[in-house]
Amino acid sequence: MDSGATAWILTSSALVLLMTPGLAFFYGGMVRAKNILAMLLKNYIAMGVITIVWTLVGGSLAFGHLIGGDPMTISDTIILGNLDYFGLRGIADGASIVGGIPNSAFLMFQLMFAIITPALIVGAVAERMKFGAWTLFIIVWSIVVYVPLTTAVWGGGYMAELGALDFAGGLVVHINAGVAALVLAIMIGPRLGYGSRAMRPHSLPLTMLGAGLLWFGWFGFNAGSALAADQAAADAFMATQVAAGTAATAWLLVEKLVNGHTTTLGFASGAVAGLVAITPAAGFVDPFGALVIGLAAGAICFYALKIKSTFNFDDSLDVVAVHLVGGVVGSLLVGVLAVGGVGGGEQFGIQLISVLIAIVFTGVLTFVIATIIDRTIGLRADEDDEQQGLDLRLHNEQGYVLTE
Amino acid sequence: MDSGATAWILTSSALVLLMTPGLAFFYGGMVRAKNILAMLLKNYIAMGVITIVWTLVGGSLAFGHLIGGDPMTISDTIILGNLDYFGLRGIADGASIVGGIPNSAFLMFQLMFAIITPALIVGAVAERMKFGAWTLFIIVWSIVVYVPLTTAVWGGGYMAELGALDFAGGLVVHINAGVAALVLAIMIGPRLGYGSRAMRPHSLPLTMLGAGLLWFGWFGFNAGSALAADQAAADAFMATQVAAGTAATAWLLVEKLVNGHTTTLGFASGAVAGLVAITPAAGFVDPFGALVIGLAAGAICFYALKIKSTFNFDDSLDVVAVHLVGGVVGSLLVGVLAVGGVGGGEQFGIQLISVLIAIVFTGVLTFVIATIIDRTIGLRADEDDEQQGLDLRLHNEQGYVLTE
Amino acid sequence: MDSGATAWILTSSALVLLMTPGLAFFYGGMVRAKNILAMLLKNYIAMGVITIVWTLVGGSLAFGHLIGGDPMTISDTIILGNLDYFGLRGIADGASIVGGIPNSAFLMFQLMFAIITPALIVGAVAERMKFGAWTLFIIVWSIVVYVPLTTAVWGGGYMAELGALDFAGGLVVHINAGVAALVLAIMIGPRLGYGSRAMRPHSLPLTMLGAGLLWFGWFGFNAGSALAADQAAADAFMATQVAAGTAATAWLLVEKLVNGHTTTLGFASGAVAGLVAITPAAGFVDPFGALVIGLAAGAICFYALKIKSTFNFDDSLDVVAVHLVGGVVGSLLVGVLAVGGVGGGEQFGIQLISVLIAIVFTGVLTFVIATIIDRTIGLRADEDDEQQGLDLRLHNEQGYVLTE
Amino acid sequence: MKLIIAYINPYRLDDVLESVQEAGISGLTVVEAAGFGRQSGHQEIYRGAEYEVDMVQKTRIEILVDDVIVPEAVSVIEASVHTGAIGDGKVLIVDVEDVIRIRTGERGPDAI
Amino acid sequence: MKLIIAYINPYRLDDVLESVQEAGISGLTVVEAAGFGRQSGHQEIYRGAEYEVDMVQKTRIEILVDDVIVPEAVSVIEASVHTGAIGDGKVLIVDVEDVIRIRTGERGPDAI
Amino acid sequence: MKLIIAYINPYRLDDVLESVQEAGISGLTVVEAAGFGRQSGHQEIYRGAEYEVDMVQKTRIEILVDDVIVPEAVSVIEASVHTGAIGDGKVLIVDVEDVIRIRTGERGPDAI
Ligand SMILES: Nc1ncnc2c1ncn2[C@@H]1O[C@H](COP(=O)(O)OP(=O)(O)O)[C@@H](O)[C@H]1O
Ligand SMILES: Nc1ncnc2c1ncn2[C@@H]1O[C@H](COP(=O)(O)OP(=O)(O)O)[C@@H](O)[C@H]1O
Ligand SMILES: Nc1ncnc2c1ncn2[C@@H]1O[C@H](COP(=O)(O)OP(=O)(O)O)[C@@H](O)[C@H]1O
Repeated sequence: MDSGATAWILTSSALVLLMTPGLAFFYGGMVRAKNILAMLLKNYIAMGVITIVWTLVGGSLAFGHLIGGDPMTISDTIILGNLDYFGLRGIADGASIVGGIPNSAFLMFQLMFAIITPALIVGAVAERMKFGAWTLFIIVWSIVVYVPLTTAVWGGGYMAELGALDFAGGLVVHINAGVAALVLAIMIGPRLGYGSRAMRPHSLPLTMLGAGLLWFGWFGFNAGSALAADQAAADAFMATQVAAGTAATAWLLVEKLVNGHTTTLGFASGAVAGLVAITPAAGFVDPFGALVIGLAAGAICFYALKIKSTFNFDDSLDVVAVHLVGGVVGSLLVGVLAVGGVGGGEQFGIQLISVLIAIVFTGVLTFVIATIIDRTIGLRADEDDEQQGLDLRLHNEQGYVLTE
Repeated sequence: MDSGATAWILTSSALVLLMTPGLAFFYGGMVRAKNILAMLLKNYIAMGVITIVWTLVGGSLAFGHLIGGDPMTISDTIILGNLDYFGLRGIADGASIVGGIPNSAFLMFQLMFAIITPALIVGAVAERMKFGAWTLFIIVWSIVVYVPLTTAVWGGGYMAELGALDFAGGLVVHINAGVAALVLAIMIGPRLGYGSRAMRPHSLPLTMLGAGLLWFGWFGFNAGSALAADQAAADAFMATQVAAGTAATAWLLVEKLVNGHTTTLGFASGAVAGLVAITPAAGFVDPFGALVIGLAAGAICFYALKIKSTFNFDDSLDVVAVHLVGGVVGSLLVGVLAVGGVGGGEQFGIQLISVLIAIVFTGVLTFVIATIIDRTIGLRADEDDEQQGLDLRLHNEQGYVLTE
Repeated sequence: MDSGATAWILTSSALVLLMTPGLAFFYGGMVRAKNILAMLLKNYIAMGVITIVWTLVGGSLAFGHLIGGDPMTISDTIILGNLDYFGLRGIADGASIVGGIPNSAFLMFQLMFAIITPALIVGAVAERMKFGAWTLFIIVWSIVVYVPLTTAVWGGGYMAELGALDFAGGLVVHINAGVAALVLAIMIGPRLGYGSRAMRPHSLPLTMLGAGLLWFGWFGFNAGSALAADQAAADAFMATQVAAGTAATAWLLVEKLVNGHTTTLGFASGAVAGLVAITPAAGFVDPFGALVIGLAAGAICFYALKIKSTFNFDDSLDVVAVHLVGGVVGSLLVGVLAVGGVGGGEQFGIQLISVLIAIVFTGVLTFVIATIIDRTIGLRADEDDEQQGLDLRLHNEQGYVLTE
Repeated sequence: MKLIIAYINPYRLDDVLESVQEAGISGLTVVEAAGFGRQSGHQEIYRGAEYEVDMVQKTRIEILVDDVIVPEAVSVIEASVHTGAIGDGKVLIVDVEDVIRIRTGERGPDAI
Repeated sequence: MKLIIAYINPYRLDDVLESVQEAGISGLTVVEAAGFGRQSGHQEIYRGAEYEVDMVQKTRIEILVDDVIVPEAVSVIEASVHTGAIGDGKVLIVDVEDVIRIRTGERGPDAI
Repeated sequence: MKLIIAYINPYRLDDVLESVQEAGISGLTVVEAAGFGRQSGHQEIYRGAEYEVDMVQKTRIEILVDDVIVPEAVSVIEASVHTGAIGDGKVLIVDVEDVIRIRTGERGPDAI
């Protein structure tokens, strides 16, 4: 056991846990005041139910086959782990999945990814989805979509066998969440008044706070994914910082040129876009590669937003333009920018195929899950609830009472 | 010296320090806007004065007898440490209390617990206690109540000798603070208009932010209490996450069944209840035990709140229902759920006795301290100050000036 | 490679990164609501552009000469590093600058200091500086002022040769930023209506949040500066906590005596003053020394603020009184309070000279840079923009939209 | 000249703005409000405590118009706010003795 | 019909609400306000700087009533707000020419 | 007695307060508002989306004065708010039938 590595993975797990509140505020600041609590709760609930799902079955289904002394095998036939570690009982008994750190640390680190991934999706259905339907959706989605994709990429499954590079979750987290967001946004339909009414962010300071917490937590996300406290972790940390700073700056520059002014929301969006795009690449690129990825992410995601209005769906807080597009940018660029003899034309091809597999896999399954929920309990809140605000109508609470 | 362990304890100390601001916002969001600053300051001041108290005398009084090369002894006669390390001078010279980490790291980690414990109490006297009286109270209370209980449980004293299990502070922190809260709430009396007027939380987003920071920091609290970066720390981390997620979910479920809707405040309350209840148990239970404790904490603390209105005291932000009840739930359940041959009927008995000792010890001493302060400088702010808000009247400040 | 040390430096780097958002909110809460976003963005932008500057040239210019296997030399002729590591390429190939941790970790830790130092300055020009001019200023200033001073003090340059003690940035960070703030505040002139109009903080809860995040992050700043996870790091952590708690308490006491009441802003200001003053000293003083520094910082900075109104410049958020004065207090006191045979009359002299060098160096260069920018694109926003608020006019955004 | 004061549901404001502008009415001022009428609040439960929240969030609108415009302005507001449910709100008409446009110093109907 | 406007101390609002409802008055609208009168603010010190804060937080109440109710409504307000200290506030009475209940289209006293 | 209502730019409030107090006017009440008139908003772009923000932040002032003070009060407001640019705002004068000072129970002009 390596106490330094263990210290770093525990720290990283805590950092990634904090990203979900960070995301909640990042998103929460962008909705109207009448929906702030509903937005926060739809994020936080992932810390509740996904923890239970992962403890009972998810962790074992994703990584159970790697526990217990067998050397990690890569295979195109591994689709899922097993249920041998139901309730995570006995995980300490088997040999470590990852040398140097306890299995419980590894599985908690992974749990934090399993929490934030579905939470990312909620930006697409902001201000109109029912809370019960959302909760049910993420429970099912995390078992049916998230866990199998994790096993495929990080559990030695078919994506690993294919040779896909995904350091910290370009495929597993961002493209995955981004595709699900696209499907849900189309299925649930636009907010009442979308396109004709102003729906301005109610508190950009909250959004900036969220962006700060996300950036902070992302060091755990990416540098923690080295699963050790070593050169690789430090390099991933460096790539993360470089890409985030570059993308935020790039976004502001393009924004200034195109719209005539810089915005705080632009900075926050650019930073997140950079963090997303560097996620699959953090452990494979040098600072120069990180700079390129940051530049690309900042500029491309900006334009992805720009053209959004030409489509007919209301991806309210831009999960698609930031996470799907940013995830694709990073996942493809790592194919050419990876150092150490990894990157190149062939790798680019592998990355492209992996991205397509992930998109189709998630797209189809998300559609099926959402359709079933829609036909049974319904995805969308009543018109009245939407107009008067989800906070009061779904949760019987009010975000701000500044006058008493 | 183990650099990994040291890294983790320094990280954990920082995390636990952050819990006090977290608590300040958790509580602060629940008071009315006119009292937000007074609430924040009553929490933050603990980071000020308790640091001084601990540096001068508290640290040495609590753990001085363990410094200096003697092996840690457990004894039912140790009531307090000594004043050999007044001003914490010379603590580096003696041999480590805890193998692998410097005494200064250990004592800082412990200081953070000494800070947050009195801060927890303030929820019971929200919106009406004088600032000077509060500051004096926590100074005296931390020396007279907190330090001796710490020595008894963690300093090898009579509670340790008894065999009480308290991994990270069920007795020392939560039951202790919860009992003091109960005594203070009864002594200070209800807020003006309590029971007849709406006193709604002024900013639930602040409360949710606080809950997020508390959850994040709690990993330092519980997993740091392993005092190493090893399997035990990772397991404590896991138990913490499982119990928090389960309790938050359980609270929402019960709430939905009983009240007809889920709330963000319910989620936050449930998460904190779960974190409280797992605190004494984190290092002793497996994920299944953590699940049970989470479920119990979520449901029982919910009902403890429900019946609050049948009593006549105004524990304004529910310190009793969450910390006292949650602490008792966890402290008793660890008696039966502890793995490794520890739990069982006998241990349950020991836990029950320990809980009762802590309740009586704290209850009596808190009553004495508060009575003296009340008779001298008085506990409660003037009626005018309370009506117009403590911020303006005690601190000559205003929380929000959104119109200039 | 020491995995424990690496874990701690990565953690510390993340903590120091978080200080910039913390600072943004600390400052942001103190401005009027119409300028909140402009203030946040002027802080966050440092995380963008300074990252790019550091990656391209700053990191190599500051520390390039120490990479690559040569033992660290101290010399009064080293003014700057080199550009051998342009784009930070190849930094992993040379031998470690600091034993036990990767160069990428060291350079990222240092980058976070390079980010927050210019951000500190912005408090002096709050509510009236143009965003473009600010961004240009910090880019140039970080290369021309920050990097050479870093090399001089921490890169084995003339200040190191002189024997200056600066554990974590009294000279490099706080005096440096404080002097620049003074120069800028004088050059840009007071806010419209300064002296005759109320310009109250629009949200002290945000300021308190920022103070909490700063305190938390400062453990990385100071204890991370040990560049290892050992006794020295733990002692620096202890000194940091003691000084912060003492200074915050001292400020409140003096405030109560002088103004008749305690304030939350006083607590926050005192805490930051204590953290500033302990920064140069954290690794050199014992808890007693930290207590003295905390007391001195709390009281002296309070009086520095008091007399501010007798001068004619508008250092809007008191960078001079807190960072310059606090930095000088700490940098001088460490000369007498340093333990281990270091402190004394001679060291005090060295500290005094170092402080003077830093003041003159930064003062002159800042004046030159600001003059050039003022003469070309201009430092100050239009009168209309200032009156109607920078958020709406410069960034076309609104901080709060609570009514939609 | 008359000042038309209306208390409406906040989420109806956008509709009012739109139709008022279409009707050529030249200005409008809005403040956040809370109130009760037939519609008398609801219960909120925070932790154990149940609170009777007497008031509902409302938006208060003021429109200054020339006397002859009053009927049209009122019906524009009615049309864009009416749902038939309790809480739809009220419109009040108050007489205004004089008006001054600060920019130009114009007075009376010209200043509207 | 008259519109009764009152400027009161915010912490008195609950009392007003209660007694207004007891008196059978059918509605009320409230907005947050700030003001000065005899009571003229106070000094706040933020860091070094002392600020004269001219205005005090107030609550502005509007109650629309039938002419005959005015005296009762005013005394209900007075009774629940009066403390005898500076800052107790003021009550104004303004004539209202017409009222429309949006839900039903009723006009005049019936619409109150 | 008259109630003077003015819609002004928020950053002009300090000037108004100062000159109103200098002119010996005994009180004033303010609420936050938003509105449009000739000055009709602007565009804000949040991420991809462009929003027409119809309304501009304004401050709504109320000053209760004795009839004879009206001209002076209006010109004090005009003087401290006027810039000549669109958005300067408006002043309205409404008749007040009665006033009560709650503290003393005084009525009419004495209560101002
Ligand atoms: N008598 C009144 N005085 C002042 N405001 C009133 C009065 N009656 C109603 N209001 C305002 O109008 C709003 C809507 O009133 P409500 O009685 O629910 O409408 P209605 O009964 O006409 O459907 C209330 O919330 C309140 O703000
Ligand atoms: N002349 C006035 N015009 C407008 N509002 C006024 C006026 N005088 C007082 N007010 C309002 O009434 C509130 C209370 O006034 P104050 O003079 O303190 O009461 P009193 O002198 O009657 O005890 C003020 O804060 C202000 O909002
Ligand atoms: N007809 C109106 N009714 C109500 N408020 C109005 C009206 N016209 C203008 N206002 C208010 O006055 C403010 C300034 O109006 P504006 O037309 O820009 O001034 P002007 O044209 O006199 O320069 C508006 O934002 C609005 O709040």
